[in-house]
Amino acid sequence: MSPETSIIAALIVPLVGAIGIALAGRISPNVREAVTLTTAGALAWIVWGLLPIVFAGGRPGVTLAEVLPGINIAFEIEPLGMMFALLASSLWIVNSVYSIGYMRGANEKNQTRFYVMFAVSLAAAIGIAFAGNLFTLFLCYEILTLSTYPLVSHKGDKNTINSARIYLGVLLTTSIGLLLPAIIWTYSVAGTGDFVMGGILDGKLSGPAVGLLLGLFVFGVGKAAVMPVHRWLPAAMVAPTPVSALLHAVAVVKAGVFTVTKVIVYIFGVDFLFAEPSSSWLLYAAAFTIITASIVALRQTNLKRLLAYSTIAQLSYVVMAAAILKPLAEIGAAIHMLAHAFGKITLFFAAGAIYVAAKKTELHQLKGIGRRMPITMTAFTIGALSMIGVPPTGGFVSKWYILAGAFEADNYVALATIIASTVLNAAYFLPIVYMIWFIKEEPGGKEHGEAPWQSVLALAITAALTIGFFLFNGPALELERQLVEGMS
Amino acid sequence: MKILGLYYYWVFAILLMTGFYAVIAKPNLIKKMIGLALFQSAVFLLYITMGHIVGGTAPIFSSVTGDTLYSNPLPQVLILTAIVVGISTTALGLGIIVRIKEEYGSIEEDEIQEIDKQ
Amino acid sequence: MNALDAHLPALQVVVPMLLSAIVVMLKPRGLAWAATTATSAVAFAISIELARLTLDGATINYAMGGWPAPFGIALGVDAFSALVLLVVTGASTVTLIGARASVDSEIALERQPFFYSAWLLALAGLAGIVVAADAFNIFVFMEISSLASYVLIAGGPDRRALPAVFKYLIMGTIGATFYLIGVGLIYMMTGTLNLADMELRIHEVADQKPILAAAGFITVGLGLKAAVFPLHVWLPNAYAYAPHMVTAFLAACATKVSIYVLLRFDFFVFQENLTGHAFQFSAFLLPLALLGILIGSGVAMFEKNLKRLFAFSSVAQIGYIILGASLVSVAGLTASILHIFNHALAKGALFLVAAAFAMNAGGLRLADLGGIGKRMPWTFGAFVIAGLSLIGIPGTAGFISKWYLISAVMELGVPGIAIIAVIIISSLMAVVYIWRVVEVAWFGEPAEPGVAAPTIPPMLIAAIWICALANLYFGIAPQLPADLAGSASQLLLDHLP
Amino acid sequence: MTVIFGVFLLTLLVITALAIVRTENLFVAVMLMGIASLLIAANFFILDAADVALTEAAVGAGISTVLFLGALALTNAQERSTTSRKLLSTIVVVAATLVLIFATFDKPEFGDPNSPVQTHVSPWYLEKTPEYIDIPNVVTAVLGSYRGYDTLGEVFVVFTAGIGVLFLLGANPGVGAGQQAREINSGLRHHLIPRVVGRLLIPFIILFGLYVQFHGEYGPGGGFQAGAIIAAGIILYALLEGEKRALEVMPQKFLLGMMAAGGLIYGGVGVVCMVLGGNFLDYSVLSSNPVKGQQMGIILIEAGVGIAVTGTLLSIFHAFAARER
Repeated sequence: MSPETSIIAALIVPLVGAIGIALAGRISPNVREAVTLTTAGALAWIVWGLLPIVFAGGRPGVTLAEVLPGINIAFEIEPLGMMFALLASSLWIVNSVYSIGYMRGANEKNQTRFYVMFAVSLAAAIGIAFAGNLFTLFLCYEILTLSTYPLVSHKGDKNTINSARIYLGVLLTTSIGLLLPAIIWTYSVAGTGDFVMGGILDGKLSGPAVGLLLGLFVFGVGKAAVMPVHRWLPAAMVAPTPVSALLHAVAVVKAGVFTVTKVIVYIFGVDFLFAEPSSSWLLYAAAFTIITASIVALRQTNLKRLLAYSTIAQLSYVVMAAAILKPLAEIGAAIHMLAHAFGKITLFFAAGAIYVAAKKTELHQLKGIGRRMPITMTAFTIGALSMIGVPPTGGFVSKWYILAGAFEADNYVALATIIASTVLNAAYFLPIVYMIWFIKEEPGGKEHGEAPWQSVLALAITAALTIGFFLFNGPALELERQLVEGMS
Repeated sequence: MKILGLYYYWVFAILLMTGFYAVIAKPNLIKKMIGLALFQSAVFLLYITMGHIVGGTAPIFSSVTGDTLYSNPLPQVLILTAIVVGISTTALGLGIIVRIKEEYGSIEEDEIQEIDKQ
Repeated sequence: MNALDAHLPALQVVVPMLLSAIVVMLKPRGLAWAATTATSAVAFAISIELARLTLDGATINYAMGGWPAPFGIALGVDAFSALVLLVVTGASTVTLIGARASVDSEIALERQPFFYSAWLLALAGLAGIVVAADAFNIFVFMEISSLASYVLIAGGPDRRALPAVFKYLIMGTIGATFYLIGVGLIYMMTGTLNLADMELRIHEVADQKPILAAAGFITVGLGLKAAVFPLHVWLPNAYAYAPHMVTAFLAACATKVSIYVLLRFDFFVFQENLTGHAFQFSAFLLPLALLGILIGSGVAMFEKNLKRLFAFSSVAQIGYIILGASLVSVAGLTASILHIFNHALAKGALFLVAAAFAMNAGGLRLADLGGIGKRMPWTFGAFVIAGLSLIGIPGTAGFISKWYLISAVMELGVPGIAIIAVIIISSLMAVVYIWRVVEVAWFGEPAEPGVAAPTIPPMLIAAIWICALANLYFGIAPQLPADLAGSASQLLLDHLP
Repeated sequence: MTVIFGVFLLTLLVITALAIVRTENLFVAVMLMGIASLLIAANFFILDAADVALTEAAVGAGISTVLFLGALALTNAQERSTTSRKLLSTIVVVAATLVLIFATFDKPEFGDPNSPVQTHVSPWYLEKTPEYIDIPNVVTAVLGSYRGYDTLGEVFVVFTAGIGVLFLLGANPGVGAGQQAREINSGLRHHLIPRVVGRLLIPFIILFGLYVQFHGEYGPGGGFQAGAIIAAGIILYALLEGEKRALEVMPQKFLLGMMAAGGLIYGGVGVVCMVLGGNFLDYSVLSSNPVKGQQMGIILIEAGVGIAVTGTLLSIFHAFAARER
């Protein structure tokens, strides 16, 4: 397959898979799950197949249609997008395995619809990763928003509908209200929206307008959950856990920070922004979000909501790292997406496994649960350590790079924020770890063991990845170094 | 002549607005239709007035040809059409009024609104 | 151009008009429908051919009766007319394809020949307005289309259709008569009725009072017919209580044709000749457009009847069209004309969906629609697509026009920000009113449990999906309407300095 | 002298119009409306518009009055004495009047032979008609040929109104009720004098109608006026002899056929022209001599107009009459 065909195939495969799942759903759940896994496998195979080309410096691209003069539906692969696509497609396999265990264990209804929409969401995520210009990115971004709505509202009860309304409301409001004007503005001043190394706005825009446009982008990308546009994320936790795990810890939120990073690197250009003082507010906004979200997380009593606020904080790590505007920090931003993804999906898998096995969702119910679910809780512990940034977990690697970037830029705000938030992270994760292992279970609890084996397998894999990323992060660093070539 | 010309136009304006007033201010539907008919008739007057020529005759050639001055045939043709349009609208409007009376038992706008609110 | 092509402007009007006189005689069940649909399809084919011929900016002129303009009546089709013709005939054809079952359920069999005959007359009237290049001829065909629309709307099964249509008749007639007064005043000052001739001759008298009054009368009169805020009061009830198929047809194109005449008249006759007219035009229409956008969307958010909800949304969408035009720029006009096309796609689909819902839900209050999406998933899917197009989500046709519109407003610089804010707020309001329906239709419970399994005529589903897919297709590949709209706006503005 | 007469008529007209708005008796209002139409027709006659005057008299004072009376018979003859939105209406009306009065000041002088209206297009009609069409009545020439397409549109406006009324009122309010209506409405058969006078009049009315129809090329008249007059004659017959008899002579179906046929004749002529190689409605191709062709075409389309108008007006009348219970 030529790289161009591979790109198209990567977009088509999940969609074809969605149709296949819908048809297979009429035959039997087993066939349906087989189709899901096959599709996920095929997608991952295709995406991995593209890696060597990008590694070697290739930037394969394909233009599908010209929608308006100068505005195309076009895809082009660069290191950041490559990494995001690898992440989403590979974790989809793991997540599918987990879903099978979870959905069956929890007796969810309308499972076929669930898998179909999941596949569509993945197609949109791949589209975002490979988008060659702002318009294509926006198109896929909106498809992702809409295709995850049925997943969030899966249960269909009153509470779910309200939360799903917040989800959709915030994401659409920001994207139509801020992101779309930002994109049109960009096209009108730059004449193009293509992602070009070094940016396209240099010399086209100056002064406070730069800061304003950056603001439209950052808050327009509601999926990046920079405060105050973060409210959708806790709301989305009403979704079944596999959705929270893959989409709201990986695909959707990473699509958000990915978009922000991509806009900073390829639309504004890092050097251009660095020279423009009006853009410096972004760092403070991200820092504020990190600290505030961590404090809010501290006060949560529901496990999934705690994880959601932790996600908000971690996303702003990426935004802040990108906003430091130094090469090492940009690399840190990119690999923090990976590190956080592995850690957070593990945590969500664990939360879901607890729900399926023990029907427990609140923190105080977790006393002593480590004895009953040792594998799950070990994985949970690893994930929590990664969130704090303790070696030997992936979280340490990315935090290290971000810190290095902050030093390079002499940016003490960023330094202080990272240190403070590390303390806060420890403050809300370590008590849980202590509780699950060292406090005795309250008497009268229901007898239970581990969750279904598929789920356990999945979370074991992601926990292993979290550790593994600490040890073998060379290729990822190598790939992302291409991102900062020629940067001062 | 000047005064007469202006007078024709003013009568047009007054007729037009008298009809218009009946249309918007009267709640009775038939009265509205009458107002509408008056409103349209006024426009006929406008067109025919502008087609008139002093000392002219109707634009029908007579056997006695000479330096006869004929009035403009075009506005007359337009108004023939407009009259037909007017009667058609009137007929349809009255048809609707009859149906409203049958369904609501009233042809007063405000009463009908009251009935619909229930 | 072959011999037949030369006659197409006339045939576009004459074919449906003459067939209406035949359809009225077709008593047997289904025959009137079939003949009407076939006629409409022929008209659609003609308009496609006309669009093909005018795509490059050419104008096809036709002298009725062989008399040269300005003495005889001239017809003229250019890119702008071709686009509007496509909308008119396309809306009619697609709606008719799905219409039979719905019409059967609403209109007694023995009245159907009259109904379909009126449908063709409405089609002929609207097409006649669009091809006409003569101010008075426009009036005549405006009346044909208006009278036929009154008849169609009055066919609604709910008695509230009658007061609604009466109000429409009164306001429509006032609008048409205002237009006639305006034309009369211009005729008085120029001695001609032909638009092209008028354009040349009005220059000498442009500063005189009757012309200024004429501009006012024509703008207000056509604004009434086009339901420009605040002259829209006839529209919501007329649309809400008309037979469902009639709403789908008229909502897609009727008001657009009046806007077409307004733009054509204004840009061909007034803009270049009247000093300060461009400013007055903007200053008058821009605030109305913005208010219409906000108030239309705002009312739609709280409306409880599905068709009234869509109708108020139409008021807002008409605001978008007027907004684009009131910028008096190529980009603005392109956006405006493109939105005529794209809104027809979205609203046509939505009203067809409303028809399908109505056949199964027993009513169109939101409370009646609980859970209908799960019972009619295909219809519901089309509803979501069309709704997204109305909101302006990328990948749908509605997005394209919004893109053009915002780009055009950006040309204004800083003052444009307020206008963009209005557009965006209105889009978000559209999210609200569309999603209210989605939530009810998908998550709601049926008002009465144990409702019968839905019966959806396959032709209706086909029509709905033709529209829905068109919304997607023209969202990805909008070249055809965009090119036509581009040529059209060039055409309207190339006179201007 | 005509000036004074004109001013007198106009003043009378304004007074009538005000009376129409003020009166609360709808019957009176309709009658006054008929009078206003006659006054307008008289004015048209003074202004050299004989054709229009004839039409306004036949339609405004005749047909329109009959329709209004028919509608009144089915509704109320008395209006409730309320006026809604008085202030708003007054403001709108006064403002619009001022705009109109404002507009009058730059108007060309009344009857000025050098005004644009008189100098631009119309001289061509007067000059060229003898050459191209060669009929004395230029109005008919413009109506039938130069602007024949408008007239075709006009026929279809009438047709639309006809099918509209049939669509609205044709759906019978129950078969029994319709039957009853016809029995009650047996006309004035038992009143000797109106019946005798009426019977004497009807043939003359119809004859006059036919004259107007076929004399349209030479004098004021044409299909529309003729149709209105003939319809009036038949309506008179229906009033005298009862609905039933009238419908026996000309059943509903036949009238519907007339409506459709009139339009089709007109449009058909146009299509034939097209087939023969001319433009739509270009009658000169109908005969080897273009002038003869024009004349032929005008006669044919006038016939179409007459048939359509007669059929439509009678259909509308019957639709209203059948509603009476």
